[in-house]
Amino acid sequence: MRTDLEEYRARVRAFIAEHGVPMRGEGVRVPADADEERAIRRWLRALYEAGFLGAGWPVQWGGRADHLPQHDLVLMEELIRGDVYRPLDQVMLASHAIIEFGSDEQKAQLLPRIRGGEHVWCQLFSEPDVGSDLASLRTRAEPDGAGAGDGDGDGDGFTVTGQKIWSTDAQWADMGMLLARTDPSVNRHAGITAFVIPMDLPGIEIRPIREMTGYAEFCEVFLDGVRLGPEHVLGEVNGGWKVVTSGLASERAFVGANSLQLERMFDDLVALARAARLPDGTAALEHEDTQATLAEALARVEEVKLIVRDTVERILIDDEHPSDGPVAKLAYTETNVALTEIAMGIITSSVAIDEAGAAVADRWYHNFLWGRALTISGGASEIMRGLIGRQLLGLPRA
Amino acid sequence: MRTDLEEYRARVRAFIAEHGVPMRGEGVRVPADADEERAIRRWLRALYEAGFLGAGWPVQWGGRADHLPQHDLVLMEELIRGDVYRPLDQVMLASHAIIEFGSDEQKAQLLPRIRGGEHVWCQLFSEPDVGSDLASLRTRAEPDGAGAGDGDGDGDGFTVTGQKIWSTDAQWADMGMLLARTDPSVNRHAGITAFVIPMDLPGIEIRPIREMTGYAEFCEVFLDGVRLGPEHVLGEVNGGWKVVTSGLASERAFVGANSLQLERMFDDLVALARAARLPDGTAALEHEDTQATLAEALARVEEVKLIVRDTVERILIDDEHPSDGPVAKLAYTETNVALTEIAMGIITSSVAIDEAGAAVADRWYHNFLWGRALTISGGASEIMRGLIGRQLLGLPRA
Amino acid sequence: MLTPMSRLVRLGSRQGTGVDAVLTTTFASDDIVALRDALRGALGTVWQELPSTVETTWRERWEPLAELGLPGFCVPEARGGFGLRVDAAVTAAMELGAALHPSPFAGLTASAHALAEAAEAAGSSGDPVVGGLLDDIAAGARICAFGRLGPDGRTARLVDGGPDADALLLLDRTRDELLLLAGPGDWSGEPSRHGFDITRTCADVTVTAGRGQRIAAPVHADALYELLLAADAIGGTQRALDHTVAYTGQRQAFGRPIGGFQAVQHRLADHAVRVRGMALLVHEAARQFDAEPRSQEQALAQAQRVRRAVALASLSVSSGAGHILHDLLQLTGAIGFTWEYGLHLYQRRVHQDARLAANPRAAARSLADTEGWTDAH
Amino acid sequence: MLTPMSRLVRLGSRQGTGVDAVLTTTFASDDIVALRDALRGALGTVWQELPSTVETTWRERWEPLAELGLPGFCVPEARGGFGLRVDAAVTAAMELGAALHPSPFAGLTASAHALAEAAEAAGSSGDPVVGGLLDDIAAGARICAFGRLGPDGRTARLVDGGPDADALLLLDRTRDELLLLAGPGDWSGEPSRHGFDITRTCADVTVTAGRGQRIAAPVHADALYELLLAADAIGGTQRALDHTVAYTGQRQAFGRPIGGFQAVQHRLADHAVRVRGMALLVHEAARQFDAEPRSQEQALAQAQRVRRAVALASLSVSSGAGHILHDLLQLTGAIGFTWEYGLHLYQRRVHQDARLAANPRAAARSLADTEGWTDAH
Repeated sequence: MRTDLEEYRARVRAFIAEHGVPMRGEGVRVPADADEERAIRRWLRALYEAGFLGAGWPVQWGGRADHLPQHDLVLMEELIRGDVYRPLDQVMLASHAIIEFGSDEQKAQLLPRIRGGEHVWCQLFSEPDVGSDLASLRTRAEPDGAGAGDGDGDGDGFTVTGQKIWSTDAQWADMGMLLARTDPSVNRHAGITAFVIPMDLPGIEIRPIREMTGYAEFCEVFLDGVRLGPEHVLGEVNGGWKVVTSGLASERAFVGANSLQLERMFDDLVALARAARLPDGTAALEHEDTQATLAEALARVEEVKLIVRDTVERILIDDEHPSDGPVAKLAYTETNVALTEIAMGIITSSVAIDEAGAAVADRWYHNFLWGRALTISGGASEIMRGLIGRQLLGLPRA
Repeated sequence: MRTDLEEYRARVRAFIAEHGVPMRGEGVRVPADADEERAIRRWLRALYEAGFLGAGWPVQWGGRADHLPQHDLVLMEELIRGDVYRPLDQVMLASHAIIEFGSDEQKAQLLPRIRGGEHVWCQLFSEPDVGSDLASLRTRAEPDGAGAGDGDGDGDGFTVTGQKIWSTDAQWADMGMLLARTDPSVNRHAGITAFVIPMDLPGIEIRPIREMTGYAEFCEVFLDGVRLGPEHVLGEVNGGWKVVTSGLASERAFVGANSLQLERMFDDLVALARAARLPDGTAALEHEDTQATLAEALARVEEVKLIVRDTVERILIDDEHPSDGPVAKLAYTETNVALTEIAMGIITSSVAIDEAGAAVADRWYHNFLWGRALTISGGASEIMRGLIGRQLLGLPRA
Repeated sequence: MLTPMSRLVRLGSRQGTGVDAVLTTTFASDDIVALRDALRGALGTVWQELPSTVETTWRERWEPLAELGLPGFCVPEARGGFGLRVDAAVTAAMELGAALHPSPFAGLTASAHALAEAAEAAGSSGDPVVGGLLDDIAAGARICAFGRLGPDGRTARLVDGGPDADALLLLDRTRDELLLLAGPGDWSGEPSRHGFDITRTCADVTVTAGRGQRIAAPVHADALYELLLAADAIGGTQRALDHTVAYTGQRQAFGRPIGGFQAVQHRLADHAVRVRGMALLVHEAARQFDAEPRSQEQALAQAQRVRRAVALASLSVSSGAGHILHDLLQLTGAIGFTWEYGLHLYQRRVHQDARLAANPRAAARSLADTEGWTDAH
Repeated sequence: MLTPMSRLVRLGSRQGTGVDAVLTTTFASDDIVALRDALRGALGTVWQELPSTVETTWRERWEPLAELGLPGFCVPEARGGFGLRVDAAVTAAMELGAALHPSPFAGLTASAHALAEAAEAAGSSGDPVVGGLLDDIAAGARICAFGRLGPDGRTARLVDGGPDADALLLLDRTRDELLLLAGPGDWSGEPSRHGFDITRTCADVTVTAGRGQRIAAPVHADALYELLLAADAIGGTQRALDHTVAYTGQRQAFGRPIGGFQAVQHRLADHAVRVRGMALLVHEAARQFDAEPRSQEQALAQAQRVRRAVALASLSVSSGAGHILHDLLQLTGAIGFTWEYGLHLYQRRVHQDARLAANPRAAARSLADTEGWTDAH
């Protein structure tokens, strides 16, 4: 088994070396230009074709009978190690949701296009007044005619009006998974429906948002009287909350890859301390205070690696505790931020960075700002602490 | 003016050198034995007689016309510097409340006994189920007969039943200031009355609580059918909340002394680092990591000193912001805790403490545990942060 | 009582809430679970109730614990032990820490390991003093404490159990040797400076002139000692955290349980994450001992891995546990400040666990070495 | 525009809430209040709105600011300045930092101070180059940047304003001298590595061979530079904090303003306390400059006090401000993550403020010296 995995890893590594498209920076995924976009789509298709992506899907839709969840972890680790484009999680979330909730027609129409690199997906979840509290979303999908709201959706269309925000990849996505309120009369979670929609429908306007990192990974998406048919509904009308919560959990097996990411960052921290020249000409790493800071940081990194490993092992035997994901996310993202703050302290305390460390310092500047994306998106740290408080510690809702 | 204060300081210092009773440890105030108790009472009386304590009282009750609030600050600083018994804050709170709310008879009867060292006071405020939320107290003072609850108190007595806790000095106090609920039918704050009661009344039972420091400074006080007359009411019936909130603020001028306390602790920290031997035989202070930790700590201490100085200056010109007290308390007590944690790290990292540092290490052990008394009592840090959030930052109630 | 390693099972019921669920996020074998449960039974541990007094008669009740195999987890099977079952030793140390047990378990285990390795090396012609001591330790009849000899070769600071032990093993790191003091007359102890942790006894020890015999130090004795100290601390911290969680879930203020306030709940969540990480580091370090090296090179590499893993666990626990316990005191408010409540006993004990190993600094320095940072220029 | 020190008044209305009230907890004289208000007017500062773009045409609008006296706060009155009004310089630096102003104000002030002191020392026979430069600086016609010469005596790393300045003053700390480069041809700048702070320009500078003239360094120039960098950072941090407080008081989630959640409110309270402490340290350091020494001994003692006070302020701000700003980004959530929102501009700028002085480490080392810890043995 271990040998099989090592053999699998070798194959992945060779494949990446041959076909991989290099990343421009941590968290940067929107193509710089049309050439890069073509390259990325080709690369994604190649990953599916080689059976590295989508291997866990039902065999009918291209999955492999010999797929192991461990393979996903190996794949992601090697993608990180190789510094190449990682599969867009929106696409993976969409695949998961379509497989789980889609009609046969939807599966037949959408899944092959994902495999072909033809459909890049985005999520249309967050709204300007809706941050961590997704259930309060206000975008309306008004059902048409007499059958409106009877829940069967047959023959009913919808008119969507509202505004979405923080939609990663929306500026080049072909498809979007949309959450909208179809029944405003019921409880917050109950009246929400999930839709799968082409992003070129009339009435959709997309504006990229420039982030503080300088990149534009997120978009605002304006929906103004967008007409949807019943074929766009994913799952049941007013059953969208189930779709989204299931979808959010599907990334879980990849959590293990964070561990590698953190290890690489720690190596970068040491490299930075080695390259950072203090006013007296010595390197920061030569000094006991820097070493003490690094030692504490290393212990924290190793804690997170073990938490993540433990979590992955449990995911692999399908025996998670509900708090495992929040624990791993909080530990990973907050430790990541702590490392970036240490790096900033090393940089500010130095008068120069040796030639060898210049690229490292640039990465740290980017990661310093990008680190906040990780502690805010996908459930802010404050939300994670509340989940841990309730689900692991059994404390009452705050 | 500055010269006057320096002259005042010199007088205080000489007086302390001659009469002061040494402290056994930070926060330790209950006499070890009858001899020490006599000494403490003598010492308190001497401070009043010399005009160092009670100088701010109305002249009629022994105050001095030439009293300046700055004198109180100088006095407290010198008491700390001299490591001698500090006036019990319960006594000062009681004086303040009696002067502010007491009847002429109460003033005539109680104030001279405070000056004479005859009356040591305690507070009977907290209850087992009442921590930071004082307004939820449950000890009942049931008014007697027909006039009950008419609010004039004339001729009405009360029967008190309940349990108090965390009463500092109750085991040797002569008098207590009691808060009890006289009207359970109204809003939490509205139905509470303040009483001044002799601690030897029938029905009062006092049990000292051993603290984690090993000392017993706090007591449980059981009140079982204790009979009080109208002469025991301080201020108005059901007007106790005003008394207690006024009383809590009266300590304010002494906040400045904390600054000196912190400065002394920092000196102790350096002394500890000098005396702590690492496994290789070097002193902790020789190492850059220790020096870096100390430098950060010193900056924090200096911040607090300036916050406190700023606060005192405003108190002295009677122009406080409501958040000033909470800011100073939070800054002082949390920095104090941070220093104790640094000290513990120095101690654990060492294999021995040089002879010269042995007493210092013992002080740190005590202060480490005692530090938590400061962040819990008199308004826990969590309460302080809420007050600052609302009163300084204008944020809504959490 | 320990059976060979068998299929992986979970420790306890993970679906339960509370911090015991944090402990139980680690995979463990059947026999480790059985050991843990047996120890809790023998020690009378009720997980969410803290002991508020210190046991003083532990020696009288030590034999039944020794029968569970406690002194022999790191003793070769040929000498009546379980091999090098550091996982079992760590589990036991955590339970003893959680129970505030007064025995010098970390030092006892390191001593038994070192004595047995020495006896093994000597073969059947081995020293009868060592053999006799080993037998008595296994039977629970004698207690051997462990310490580190200072540069003067005569004194050892901070020997846990030093005042009452029957024998003493002192590591001389400059010579990779151990000094065995097999009888109480062989040393004198000065416990006066070490009264902060009142759950155990500790002394600065001076070797009586001319006494003691030198034996070769096995590679793992010191690391084992340090790791078990960290295990002791994390066991106590877990229990104190679990207790505090239960307390804040029930204690009311401002009309609701204080555990429902974010100021309390979020800090407890952070502590739970840290405690989980620290416990995992301790278990991971135990795992590193278990790999059986096949060559000299492998043995060197393994020793390095062990050193690194132990330093990581020690650094993490010694710098984190005390801070967490101090915050638990804050979160339990005035009641936690009382002697009777017992939280402070854990605070005192984790302090001493760190101090016995001169941590966190020693571990940080050790890491700086193993990571090659001290060669920077 | 500055009048002599007069009775103490408060800055602004203290009874107001918001973090501006934190700033205003310090006593300040009338003229400082007037200066602050004039600057806010001239800079167009609306306290709770952050600038989201960087001004690029500041040089064109520099003269009106120079007319307010900005370059002359630390220039002797005989040379057309205000004496050594470090309090005014600090106030101006805070306002410029809060406004993200692109000028190299800290270095300009330190330069003007140093040049004027040199001119004073030389008397009326002083160097016409220095005199002319001083006049132009006072008039706002020229900008002189400040830097620290490296050990090679030819390069100066991290010169704020280096790419665009009209003149450069480089401190040679090994010789207590300054190297004046009075014309742009006297040096070349390499700004490529210093683009993180996009509100100002910075370059590594190489002195053109044979150029520059040496003048004696006054005692306070370097400390002044470092303090004004800290003032710049704390000014920006205060404004970002104030803005975030306002945002959290209005932004709704889960049915109420997020500032009403303890997880947000308590952190903001802690930040407000820290920011108050840091600001007070900066003001206190300014006060230490102002004492006029009467003797050589007093001058030495004062220089030591100044050095200590500046190190304290620098250490505190450089290690604290960046962390607070990073948490403010967290508390403003996704909106704060956008470029347009502008919070990141402060994050970038306080980073650079620390870096220009090689802090926090340099300040910590300096304190270790002044406190005598480095003599420990």
